[in-house]
Amino acid sequence: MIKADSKLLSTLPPGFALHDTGEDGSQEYFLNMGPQHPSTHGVLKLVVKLDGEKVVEVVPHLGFIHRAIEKMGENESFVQYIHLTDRMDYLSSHINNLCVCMAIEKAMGIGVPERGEYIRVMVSELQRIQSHLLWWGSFGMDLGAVSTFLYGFKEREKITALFEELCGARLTMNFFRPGGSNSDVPETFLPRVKEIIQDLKFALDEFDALLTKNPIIIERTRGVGILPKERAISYGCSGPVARASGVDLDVRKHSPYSVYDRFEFDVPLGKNGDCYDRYWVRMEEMRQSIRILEQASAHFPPDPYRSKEKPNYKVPAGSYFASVETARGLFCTYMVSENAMKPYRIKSRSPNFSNLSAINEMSAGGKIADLVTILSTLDIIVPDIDR
Amino acid sequence: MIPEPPKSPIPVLPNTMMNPVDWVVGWARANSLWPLVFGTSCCAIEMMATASSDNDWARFGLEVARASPRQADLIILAGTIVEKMGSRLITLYEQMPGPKYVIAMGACTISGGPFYYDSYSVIKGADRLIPVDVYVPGCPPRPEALLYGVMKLQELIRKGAWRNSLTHKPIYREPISDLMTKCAADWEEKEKKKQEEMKEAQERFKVENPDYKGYVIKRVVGPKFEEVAPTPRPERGLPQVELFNILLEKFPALGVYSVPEVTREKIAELGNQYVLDVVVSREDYLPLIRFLQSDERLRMNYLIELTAVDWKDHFDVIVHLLSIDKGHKIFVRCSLPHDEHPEIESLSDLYAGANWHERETYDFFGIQFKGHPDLRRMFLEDDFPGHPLRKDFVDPSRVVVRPY
Amino acid sequence: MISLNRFAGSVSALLKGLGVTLNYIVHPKRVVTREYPENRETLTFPERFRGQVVMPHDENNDHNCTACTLCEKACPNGSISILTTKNIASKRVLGQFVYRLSSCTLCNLCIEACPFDAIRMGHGFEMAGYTREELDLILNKKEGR
Amino acid sequence: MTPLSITHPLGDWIRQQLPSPFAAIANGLIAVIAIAMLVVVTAIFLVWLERKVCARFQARLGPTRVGPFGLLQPVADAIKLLMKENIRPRTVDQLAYFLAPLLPITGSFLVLIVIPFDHNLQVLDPDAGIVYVTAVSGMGILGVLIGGWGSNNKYSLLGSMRAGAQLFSYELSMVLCMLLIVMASGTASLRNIVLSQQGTILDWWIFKLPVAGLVAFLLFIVSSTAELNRGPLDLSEAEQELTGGFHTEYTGISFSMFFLAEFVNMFAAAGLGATLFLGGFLAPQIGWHPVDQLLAFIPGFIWFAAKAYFLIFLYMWTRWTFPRLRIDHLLSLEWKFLLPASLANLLLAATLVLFKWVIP
Repeated sequence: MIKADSKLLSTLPPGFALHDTGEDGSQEYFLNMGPQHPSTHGVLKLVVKLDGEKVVEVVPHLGFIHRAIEKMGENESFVQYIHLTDRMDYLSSHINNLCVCMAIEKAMGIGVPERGEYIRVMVSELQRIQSHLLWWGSFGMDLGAVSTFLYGFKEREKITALFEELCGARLTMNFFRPGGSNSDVPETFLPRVKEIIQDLKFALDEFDALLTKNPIIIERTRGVGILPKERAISYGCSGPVARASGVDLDVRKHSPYSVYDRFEFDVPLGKNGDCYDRYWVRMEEMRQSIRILEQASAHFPPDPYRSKEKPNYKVPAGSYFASVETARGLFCTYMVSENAMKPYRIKSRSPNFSNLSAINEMSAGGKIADLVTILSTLDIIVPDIDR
Repeated sequence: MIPEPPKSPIPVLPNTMMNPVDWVVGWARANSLWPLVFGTSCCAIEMMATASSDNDWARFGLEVARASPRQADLIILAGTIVEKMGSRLITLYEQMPGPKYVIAMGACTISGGPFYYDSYSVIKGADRLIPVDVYVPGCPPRPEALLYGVMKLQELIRKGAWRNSLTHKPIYREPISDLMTKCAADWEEKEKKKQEEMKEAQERFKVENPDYKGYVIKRVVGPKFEEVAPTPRPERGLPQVELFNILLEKFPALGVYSVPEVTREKIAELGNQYVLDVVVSREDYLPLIRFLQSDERLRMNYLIELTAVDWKDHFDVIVHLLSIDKGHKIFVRCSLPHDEHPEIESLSDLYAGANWHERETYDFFGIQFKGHPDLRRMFLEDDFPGHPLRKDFVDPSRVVVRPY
Repeated sequence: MISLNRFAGSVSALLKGLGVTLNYIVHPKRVVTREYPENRETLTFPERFRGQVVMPHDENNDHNCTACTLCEKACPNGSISILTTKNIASKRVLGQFVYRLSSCTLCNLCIEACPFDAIRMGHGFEMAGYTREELDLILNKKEGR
Repeated sequence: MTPLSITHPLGDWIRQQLPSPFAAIANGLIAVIAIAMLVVVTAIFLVWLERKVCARFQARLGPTRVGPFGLLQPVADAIKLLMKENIRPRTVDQLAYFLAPLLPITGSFLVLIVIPFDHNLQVLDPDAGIVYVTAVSGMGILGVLIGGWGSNNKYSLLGSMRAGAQLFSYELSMVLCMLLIVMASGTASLRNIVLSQQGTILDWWIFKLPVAGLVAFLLFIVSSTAELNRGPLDLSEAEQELTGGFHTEYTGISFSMFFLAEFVNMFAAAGLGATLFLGGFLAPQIGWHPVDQLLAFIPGFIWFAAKAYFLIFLYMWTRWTFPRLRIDHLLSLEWKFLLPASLANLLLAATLVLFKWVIP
């Protein structure tokens, strides 16, 4: 009854085969998770080798949403490329945009006025909270608590509405430009941020009552999907995934961009690198983001929000590199220009790509349900992996 | 105030008489659309926002989202469909029991949207694979827009499109073409005729109004901004010169990219913001990386990315490394000849993460990595012709070249 | 004893969770749903909301477009085709402003590029149609002046 | 065993009018039709209720647009499911695949037969009612098992194997809880169990046995949640892991059988819980005469429904609050905690009964 088809086997790595019989006479089998599967968060395909419910090996298959963004970038102008990064990690679209803008700024020597930098920091932090809220919701849902999904979205919706007021879009923002942003914040921005912070503090306590302290969650996440520190570094993991394993890597803190060096905030670090730590790190990060938001809105400068617009963005020849901390980790833009209006080669390093590559090590030996938990705490965005 | 929506005619089948049973069945089908859990990218988030408390598609009876296509009535195509996903989408559609409906949500699924030009993998409209009933434009559409699309579909079902157990719509079969050029060419033809007809009138007008200046539309002047000097941000870790000195001790033949005849002074001049970009020969590539990783002063234990650039006459393989504890970065670059299968040593023994980065580079550029445990294509199907990020890649069957 | 403590802690945590959800059901005011088709009359969007590109016309049905094609070039995905014609004075004016909503990403780049304020972002969002062709719009009501 | 009758007066009247074999058939037919109606109406109403209650837990409105308060929403769903194309994949085990959806709904149908809805509203009252209930409720499990096996799908197989492990183990503690009531009341007939709870509220078994009754009630709720295959113990469905588990391959009408059975089962289990612990159709009496008379004035089946729906609310409340357990946690919860606890509880109850330490 259960046999892997030959086409599948041909696309698997060498040495990946079934053991016909185990020591106790049992048989292993393959399970195809995805590309259409509710817990793969998009169109990721995992070929799982199972022994009963126990996961023996996981092989991720990518490319089900590979949209050739890097190739397209070679034929679009630098400013047009910004809007394509919206569609990579769509939950960190502001931050992605910021990364491209920073690379262009570095290349052309454009500075950003105070207010512009503050807008950037505040919007980035709001985006981070927004992304983590959505993650919290879908984490709950992946573990079977459907209501949390709705609660997470309910809080997120407030931030999304603010973004809509800010730039007219809810998801694909295209707001930042080299030298600032495409428009100033509306007058209602600061009061709205304050309101959101208030609501969020209440909501986070509710979230703690619902999931953080829930014994079922603790049972299901403690000691599950452990990623040791050395392996996390070796795999190039970043963001909450790496920090949960104790890797002290946060671009905001260690090579601060924009004006992050002016704010006080902590980088939460986990000890065990298991699912619970990843969960906890993200919850804590939301609180830290609130801290940054409070500090930033207290000292919001009145200066112009952007610097003088260049007549065109003809980037001098050379290669440029900028990195930011998105909600998922280290996002880098590497662009090569040949003194033209369009990049010669543009490459985006996506945090999810490296984070996902560690999945086999994390999930081997666990149950299928653990695999779902691990996928959920990795918080992957498949279009960001595939680009 | 929201402007009135445009009226679009409902494609009702001809000669259909409604009897009460049909009416009831139509009503039931229209009000019980169970969507398949299917989202590929950004639109999926907006689809979930439609399901969320704020918009609550449960009001329409849509909240029974099924993970199994066997129980679903409706696919909301939320997000781009690429070639690799295409066959899976068709399978999903075929697994659904009839009557089944499809809503194409967002620009990508309607026409390829932002990925229409230059993309070698995106399907230019999901209706080339499966019949689509309702198109909801936007990128992504607001939840309200999706709900409006659902209401449109309900109207369609109620008015008789449900009669056919599958769907009344054919699959869109027009070949992909450059829409802008086509549009302009069509217009030019029309314009030629029109100009010929108008020639006399234009000449008459010239004679009658010799001093006609035309209508001038004022330019809108936006706010003016001052130029701002960039603030320098020092990089963490070892200064570039020191880094370079350490490397020169062991690898004297080391060059630096875009700095001909490199000297220590030249590196020092480049300042703090500059990240050292060393050029290494193929023989020294692996030893250099190993040295960078293992040397106590450097400890570059984190591989940020590994990629390549096609310079038409050669490839550059570029490795970005970072030291987590110390914070300094370095770019290592190694030239390879521009032939069918250029080869370089694999870093997958040193960095576990290099495995996937190298597979990606192999997929995009066709660069072979010697000693890689599992060098398969990463994103594209195994039978995809060529390596798309090479500058000489052409594939007219997939790619529409941008006209401007 | 420890396990008893743990048990009590677990039970209280579970009860707290139940309390959170109960709080929602006993407070109907916490329902946040906006009922879209019913609230259509009162529905408003923020001023900057990007629904679709529109071309404002004045009372004579005239618009500001000079067919400079800046927006066409700024568009990252070829959603705009500016088709020019010659008017009676042999001047190059706008013939048709073809706007393909089917591929538009509402990125605002064309609006930023326009020096004459001829196009703006409209708030209309109810654009769903039964065919792809319905979504190819011609924005100008008449040719340029 | 009391004769087959839908209500005693109606049954008696029919027996007077018709010769005995025909009377039995007529009585049986009426009973079957009545229960079938009950099944359909309950299922549809419960689907609506679940969607509404779940919506309110999640700060939204739920179905509003089809009929008043969205009441016709499940009707539309049911008609649509009936009119849907019924796909039967070629590679399935045809007999098992066909048979599986019928079993759960039959099981719950058979349970409903013995539930006393009111003083005289019970189809059948076997002396060993509890044993009968335990026996027929296993049919639902069987349906899930063979449905998952017959579907020839790995997700279904995993789901059904989980269901097998889960349902069989939770059956144990559920039976032990029922056994406690049988022991305390001295009868296994459901009607007599209800009648043994006459008196004030404190005479309901949940309170009458100090501590033991309440513990048994809670254990019953937990184990019946697992039996019902509902969240947080819905491992065999586990949508996020197994895309629907055992019913992944089912379409249209056969899927709707599973779908409706889930809700009818829930009603049956809640009814059983109300019968065993909450005094079934008896009106709650508080010992103050005027109020008691007022309460007793309300017919018994309304009290029964109220108690059953209270339990249903509990099921929904936990479902929409808690995350799902993992299969090994679930089983160790049963074998390492619930089963010893229910055994100890049974022992405690036995002591209480033996020494007559019940609340008078």
